[in-house]
Amino acid sequence: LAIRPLTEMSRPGYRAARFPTPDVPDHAPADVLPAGALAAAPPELPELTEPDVIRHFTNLSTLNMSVDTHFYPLGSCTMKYNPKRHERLAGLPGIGDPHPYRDEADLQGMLQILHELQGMLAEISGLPAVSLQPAAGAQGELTALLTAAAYFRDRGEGEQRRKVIFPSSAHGTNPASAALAGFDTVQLKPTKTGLTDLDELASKVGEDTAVFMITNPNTLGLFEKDIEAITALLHDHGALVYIDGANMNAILGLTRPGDFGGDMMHYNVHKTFTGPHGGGGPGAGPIAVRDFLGPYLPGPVVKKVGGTPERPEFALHTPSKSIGRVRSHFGNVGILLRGYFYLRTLAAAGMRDVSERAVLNANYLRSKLKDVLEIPHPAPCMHEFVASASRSKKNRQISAMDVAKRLLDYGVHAPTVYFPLDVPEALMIEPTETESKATLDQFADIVRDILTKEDAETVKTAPHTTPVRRPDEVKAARQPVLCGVAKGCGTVPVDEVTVSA
Amino acid sequence: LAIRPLTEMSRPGYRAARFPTPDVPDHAPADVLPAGALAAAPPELPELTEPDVIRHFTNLSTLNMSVDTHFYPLGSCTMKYNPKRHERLAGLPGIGDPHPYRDEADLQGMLQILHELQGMLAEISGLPAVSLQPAAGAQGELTALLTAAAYFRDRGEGEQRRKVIFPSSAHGTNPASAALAGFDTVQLKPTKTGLTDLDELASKVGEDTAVFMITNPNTLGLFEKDIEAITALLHDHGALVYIDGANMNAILGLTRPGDFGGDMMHYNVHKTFTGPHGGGGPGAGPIAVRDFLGPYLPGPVVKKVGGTPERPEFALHTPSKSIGRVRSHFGNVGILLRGYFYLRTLAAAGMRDVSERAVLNANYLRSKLKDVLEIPHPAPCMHEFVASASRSKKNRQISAMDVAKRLLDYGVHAPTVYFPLDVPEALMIEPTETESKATLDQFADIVRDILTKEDAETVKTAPHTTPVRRPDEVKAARQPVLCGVAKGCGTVPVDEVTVSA
Amino acid sequence: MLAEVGAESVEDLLAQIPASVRLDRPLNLPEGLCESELQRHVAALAERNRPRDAANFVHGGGDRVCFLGGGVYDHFVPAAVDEIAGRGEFYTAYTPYQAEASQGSLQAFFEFQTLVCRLTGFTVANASLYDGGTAAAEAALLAIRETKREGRVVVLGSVHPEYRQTLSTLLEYLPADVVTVDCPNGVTDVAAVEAALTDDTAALIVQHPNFFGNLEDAERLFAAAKAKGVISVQVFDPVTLGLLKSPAELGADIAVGEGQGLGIPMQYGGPYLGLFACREEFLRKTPGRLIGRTEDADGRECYVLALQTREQHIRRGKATSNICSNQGLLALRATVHLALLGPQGLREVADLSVRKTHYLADRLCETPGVTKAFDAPFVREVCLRVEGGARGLLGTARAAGFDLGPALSRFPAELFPAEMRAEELVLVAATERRTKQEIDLLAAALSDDPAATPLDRGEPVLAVA
Amino acid sequence: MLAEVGAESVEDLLAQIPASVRLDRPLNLPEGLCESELQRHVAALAERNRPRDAANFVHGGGDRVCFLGGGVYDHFVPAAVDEIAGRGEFYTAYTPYQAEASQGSLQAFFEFQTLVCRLTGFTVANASLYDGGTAAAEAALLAIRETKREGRVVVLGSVHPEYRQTLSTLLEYLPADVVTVDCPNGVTDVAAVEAALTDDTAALIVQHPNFFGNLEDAERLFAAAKAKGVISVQVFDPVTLGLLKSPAELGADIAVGEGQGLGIPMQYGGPYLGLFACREEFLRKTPGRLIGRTEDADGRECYVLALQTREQHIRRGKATSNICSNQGLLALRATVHLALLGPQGLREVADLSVRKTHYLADRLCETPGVTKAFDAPFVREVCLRVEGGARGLLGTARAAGFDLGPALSRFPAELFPAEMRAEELVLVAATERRTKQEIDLLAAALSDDPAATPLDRGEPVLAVA
Repeated sequence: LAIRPLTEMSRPGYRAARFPTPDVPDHAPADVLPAGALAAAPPELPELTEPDVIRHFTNLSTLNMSVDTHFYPLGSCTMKYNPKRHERLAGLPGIGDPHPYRDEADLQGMLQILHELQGMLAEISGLPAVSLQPAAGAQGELTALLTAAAYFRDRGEGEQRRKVIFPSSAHGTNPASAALAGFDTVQLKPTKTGLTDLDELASKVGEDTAVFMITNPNTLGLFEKDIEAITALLHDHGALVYIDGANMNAILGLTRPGDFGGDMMHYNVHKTFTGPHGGGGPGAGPIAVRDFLGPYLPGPVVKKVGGTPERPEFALHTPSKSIGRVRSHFGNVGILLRGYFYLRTLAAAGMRDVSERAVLNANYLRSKLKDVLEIPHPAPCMHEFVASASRSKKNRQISAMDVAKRLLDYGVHAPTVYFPLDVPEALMIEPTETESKATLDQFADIVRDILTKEDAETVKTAPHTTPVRRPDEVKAARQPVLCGVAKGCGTVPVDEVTVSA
Repeated sequence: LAIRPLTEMSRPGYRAARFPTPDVPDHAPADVLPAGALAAAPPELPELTEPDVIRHFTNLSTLNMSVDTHFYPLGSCTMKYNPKRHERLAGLPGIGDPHPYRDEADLQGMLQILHELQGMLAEISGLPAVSLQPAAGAQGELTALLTAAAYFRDRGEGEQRRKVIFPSSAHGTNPASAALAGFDTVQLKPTKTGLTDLDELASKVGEDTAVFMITNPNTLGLFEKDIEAITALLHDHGALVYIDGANMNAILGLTRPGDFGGDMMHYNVHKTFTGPHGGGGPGAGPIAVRDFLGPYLPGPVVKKVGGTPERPEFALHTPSKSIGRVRSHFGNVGILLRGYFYLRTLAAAGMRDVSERAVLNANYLRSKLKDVLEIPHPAPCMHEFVASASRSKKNRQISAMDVAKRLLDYGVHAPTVYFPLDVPEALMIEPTETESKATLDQFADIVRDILTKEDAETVKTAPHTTPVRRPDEVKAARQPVLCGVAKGCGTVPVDEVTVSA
Repeated sequence: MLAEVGAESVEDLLAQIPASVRLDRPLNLPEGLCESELQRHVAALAERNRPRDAANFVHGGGDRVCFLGGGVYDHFVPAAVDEIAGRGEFYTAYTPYQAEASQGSLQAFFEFQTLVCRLTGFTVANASLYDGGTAAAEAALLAIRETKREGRVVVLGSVHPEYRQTLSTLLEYLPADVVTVDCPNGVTDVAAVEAALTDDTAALIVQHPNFFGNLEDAERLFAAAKAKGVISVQVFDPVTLGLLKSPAELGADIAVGEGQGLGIPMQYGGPYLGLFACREEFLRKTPGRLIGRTEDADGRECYVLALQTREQHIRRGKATSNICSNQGLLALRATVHLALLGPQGLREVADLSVRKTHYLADRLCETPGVTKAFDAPFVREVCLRVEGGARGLLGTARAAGFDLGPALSRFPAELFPAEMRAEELVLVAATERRTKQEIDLLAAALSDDPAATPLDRGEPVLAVA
Repeated sequence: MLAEVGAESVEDLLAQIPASVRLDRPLNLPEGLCESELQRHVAALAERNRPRDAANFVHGGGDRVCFLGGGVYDHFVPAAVDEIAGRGEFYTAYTPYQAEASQGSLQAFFEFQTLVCRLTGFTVANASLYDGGTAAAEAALLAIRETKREGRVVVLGSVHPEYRQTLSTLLEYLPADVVTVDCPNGVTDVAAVEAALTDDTAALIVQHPNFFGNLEDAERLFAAAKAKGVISVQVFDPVTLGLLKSPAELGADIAVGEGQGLGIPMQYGGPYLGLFACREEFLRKTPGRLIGRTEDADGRECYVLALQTREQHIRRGKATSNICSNQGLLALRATVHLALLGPQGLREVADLSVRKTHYLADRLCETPGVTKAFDAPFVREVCLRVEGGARGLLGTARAAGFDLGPALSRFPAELFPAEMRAEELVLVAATERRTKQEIDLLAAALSDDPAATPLDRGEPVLAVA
């Protein structure tokens, strides 16, 4: 049942929010502002009561699948459980409400949290210089690449090092960020093993290489076993290695980017450290880099400036050769806070548990599914794996997308499909560490049923129980409609206006 | 899809909440308590992770209809919208967290709120003495009847006045409360008009009458036009009149129980003043009584004891001839607070708006339905009306219950059915003032379709889209199962224990 | 809309209210406030409930520290409890009369009953009553119905005084007398109870651990009741059941309790949660809502309001209780809370509360004039005697930001025997939330030791490198 | 589980990580805290962010009073916004790739786009960008793509300094130069802008009302841009659109803004909400997510992620932006907020903010040495000059519990022309939440008037009879 658009529910005269009557001597806008600047009428927003608004959005919410309601094994996205304590703490007075321009001296609690977080992220990555500023992983990538660009320019290699290299299985953000940072992009060829081919890489790396971007474990869920050789190769050519931290949740406390040769990395706080995904953000994409890159980081960062061990004092600080800001204000503090809460809860042992359990869950599910789906790369995997529906596509015309859609009917969110591009009919499955064996077993049974027991037609026309079925994306692209129609301007008799407290 | 019981999800070793390690010198329970008092093991509660618990209850919640998601015209229950600001404010530090035994001097803000609320309830009822203690409407009734009993005993009429009279349309709580207060109960006969028959009442009233309990507007949604004569009759016989305030939402600012002869009344704060119903409570049932009954009220009440007009001082006070406590602590403060917030938002004009709009909405819906359902009593009604499905029952075997069940398929909660008992195949409909005309129109159309267009079999076997359909209540009564089975005591390998932050 | 109903104005519709009783003026209520004004107003009043500005108050802006007990405790409430109870589908639904539209509430309440059964050891629990006090009264009424003995209900003097007051009020106009067996020594004398149990006694009401925090000899008391055909009612504290034998194991027939400690905010006294569980044979006489598991028309397992014929809306004057709205949302909170804690968590909360209360007792007894009132094992609350009266001690603590109590002087004096010198007695409790540091600071504040370090809560208590 | 995977231990599975890079020690992180410990720890740190104990701080325990501006404002957020944004179905869902499982988010974001279009007067809006600053940079990049002019982007000196910094950083390694037209007088000289607009200029970026709170001559500026084939970008403040002409009406081609004022808590700088709307013709070059309305296989109206071929996950190096996670939950908040306010509510917030800021300006200018920095109409924020530097004034106010700013000295000095004497300038703003009483008390605190009555927030501000 479609829920009527807000704008169609609008009735002139209805309203929810009310505001105080002015208590100051008259400075009416019409008196203090030039007439030419003023609009004839306020914007045509819908007119609604609070009950209208609450019922509308509450019902809308139930059309979503979400981690709180469904298993959500969306590969690469790390849909782990988001502890409720984080939401409560992030809203505390003094935590949720400080204006960004308050005096630093009055925000020592906040700065302490952010400083501690910088330290923890440095320790986990093995990369000592941290900037919390980037708003999301993609911005972290871009920020790191700009940092690299500034570094090379500073060394006089700015004109020379034009290339950023990445594997074919890279996230789309990698080449997009490289392009935005002004680099030329070079993509490696797919490999059978799913791992980076050292020889091919060597053939592409040169004195014109600025950065090699690599996700490790990679997007196929495999640890790049040659990572030391890879990073050594880049370093030998004076280039830098960027670690895409999207899969950091697999290696927490087990190995560190800084230890396997990474020079820069970003974290996805909303994945690895369980900031909720919010239906598509906000995220937070702090970056950690080697000491020699620290001076180029965007500011501000938090620095300890004195005080006592029991009561340290902190201040904001802009690194000496900073690339400048990549956004306004400090960063996506609300998400950084959730990461802090998570780290303070789980601590060192918990970090390791998270990764070990994520790896175990993924391997368990991989094993349970290996005879119903093709899995092109050898076991074990790390925290996720990529399966392929090629066989089913060939034999029964059931595609990865069909499987994905059919899963929805069982109350399970679909895996990521058709990514990475290297694997045909890819189904990328990441169970995360917060799911129980019971859920994994149930999921495996469902996939098995879909692929081995169900009528092909049922699967190919799925989903059947969702609010809508296979929206027409072509139409959405050909005749794009991106905003609702203007509201009806009929008048409503005053006796229809609802009383709303 | 049924959601597995919590207890069946339990897996030994799982847990969600963790607590600090002891930081005080050892006083282990085994050392300080006698062995004979200690259990061999803690209770067999389920063992779960936080994600298990959240997903379980979040999914359960979506099996409910509720005001936030559906139109809920449940007659007599006043399912109006509950403003969200109330939830926020009731939880503020200093409001949501005070221990009841904190010193009164340190809780002057709380006492001011409760004192103001007492005053507002006195003004709205026209009855000056208020006790906020009763936990719900039914307890308010009982408290008022005990107050009356104490009053009569004090006058030496305790042995003589044994009877409590009420109309046949009374809520079941009226006779139940009267019995609990030690009175004999006398029920009047149903009338054609739906109103109290003065002659019949006169025939029942005598010097043995203690209290006449009447709901006004009554449970048929009609204002008792003879209310003055009724109350005069009772007063002439030395008896008291109790107004069941369940329907106060119809007369706020229009007329007052104290003005039409009531001596005592209760409020349902969770109905009239929009405390949320909570799936069946908590409520709050404060009572208001005439001055001469004030000394008998249960304590504590809040009294102004000094201070300045800008900063008054308050204290708890037990009335001089108090019947004593009817519960522990002050009352259901959380719900009283919501009533206070509501009253402070709407104020005098808003109160009147609420009732006028409730009456208009009910009459509008009544009019829209009058040709598809029988409505035994003449228009206009007050805030609700009782329709009957007798005709449909007779002609098409579609009962009131069938209509109620079928409405669920349309995403509308059912009206109250088979109450009041006086009306056969009763459907008691209360739209409330917070619903818009669009919703009322939609509801009327649905009822019309059900009764005039739909196949009788479809209606009689409804609902068809709800999670379950017509549970077997006979079985539930004959073979009652009121608690889940003991959990399975299997052991789970340690490698199945989920990591949960 | 008026046209549809054939009225010119809403006034036409209101003509059914006789003019003579119409209110001819606006209600005299305070001005209306918009949401932001209301928030400011309430926040200002809330601040008056958090006094932090006394000269010697040392907590630097933090909250007051709660050592209060008396049946209500400052236990930690996990955020997950608020999250679930804050879902509109739960808190804006009504009593689940329409089972098909209420399986969420129904299953949650069924699970609540299940967990209450697990706690108490019984197989019947209802879906909640108002609070511990009314639950005790309902138990007495059940006992009267069940035994058909209308002579007396015996209640121990060690039962919460407000529960005893509630019981007296609610039974005042019914035939049975409420007879109290005093408890001057903090633990009830079993022989005195045996003497009070007459042949027409319907119920014996025992709180264990009792109001003073002490263990009663519950098994012997219940055995004594059984020997006289009297129904045993235990007032229990659910948190202590993480350690103690269950009511059923002790031999009680009915268990009632205050569920506030199970994830419910203190909110100045309510809404709380009346717990009620009993032996299977009383099932059809139990008060309140019962949720039953059954099957639907298609054979699916589901839940309904069961045995409604006991209830007031069906049985009216002959109902097992007049209760209609119960404490549904609080029952939900308790269910979520217990599901989060599990057996181990409940045990830990009880264990920590025992340890901290004992340490608190030790430290407070260092204060001159302060002693333990009774020489008996106490669990998670302790009764102290302050020579010459407790007022001064409480005042000193309060000024320093620590709330202690309740002092027994807050209850009517007649509820305690004179020989107890109740005006000198005060209860204190420390839950798992209290720290050694807080207890030490309280002790220092009471000791007049100028060297006592103030606890500055502006200081991170758990500073890290 | 290990048996299923054929491993003896998890270590077996981790063997794929070369031993040489394995971490051979535990991470050096602080001790783990349970929920109640964590809450205590964070609450203690939170208190350090609410200093209320300065000797002359008069608010008796209440919160600090915010007169801060600079693009982030202390607007009231209705509880209904928190209620909706706090629903797990919204905040624990991912980007709505699977339309069938995400109609809730998709429709909400479509409604967000609709409301942004209504505000700005355009017909294309995206589903959010990170914040106002990055939105301005994305607009510049779009303009470069659209015009294929790689020479320069002209930005006014009256644009938020942090937005200008962001723009410079993000364009640093791309061909186009960022050229700033200084604004020493608080309102930009149109002729100077005309002179800066070269034939290879891709975009002109104007903030209106500008960073100093003043109105620019936006229509003339946009006309000048149009005359040179330059794309006009207006940085707007959504709250002021309750009163002011929309970007489209003023002639802008792209409107970008910071949506924080629409129901989003200040949270020390983020997450906020980048708003982006533009003329229809730029549709296929827009950055970020776009939600489109379409039909499903059964003809039902529904919503999908539209035009994904612009995006990085499809188009990779040639995408219109690298953005992946956007600010979905904040877009939801803004949608709910605007739905609650409606046209009248938005107008009232703007109107009250104008009135209070003007009164604030009047009262602050009574302080010796304080004057309005510019002689220009200002809207909801005002730039003051404090002779000799603003530090002392801000310090006095802070100690009294009032936060003012930002002082321009907090930004790099090179962002303002020397002739402005930026070190003497400070911005202040009063939203609808501020009261006359608060403003008067601030004025009194700055006046050194000993008769000034302290505002005791423990006192109910709205006492009733």
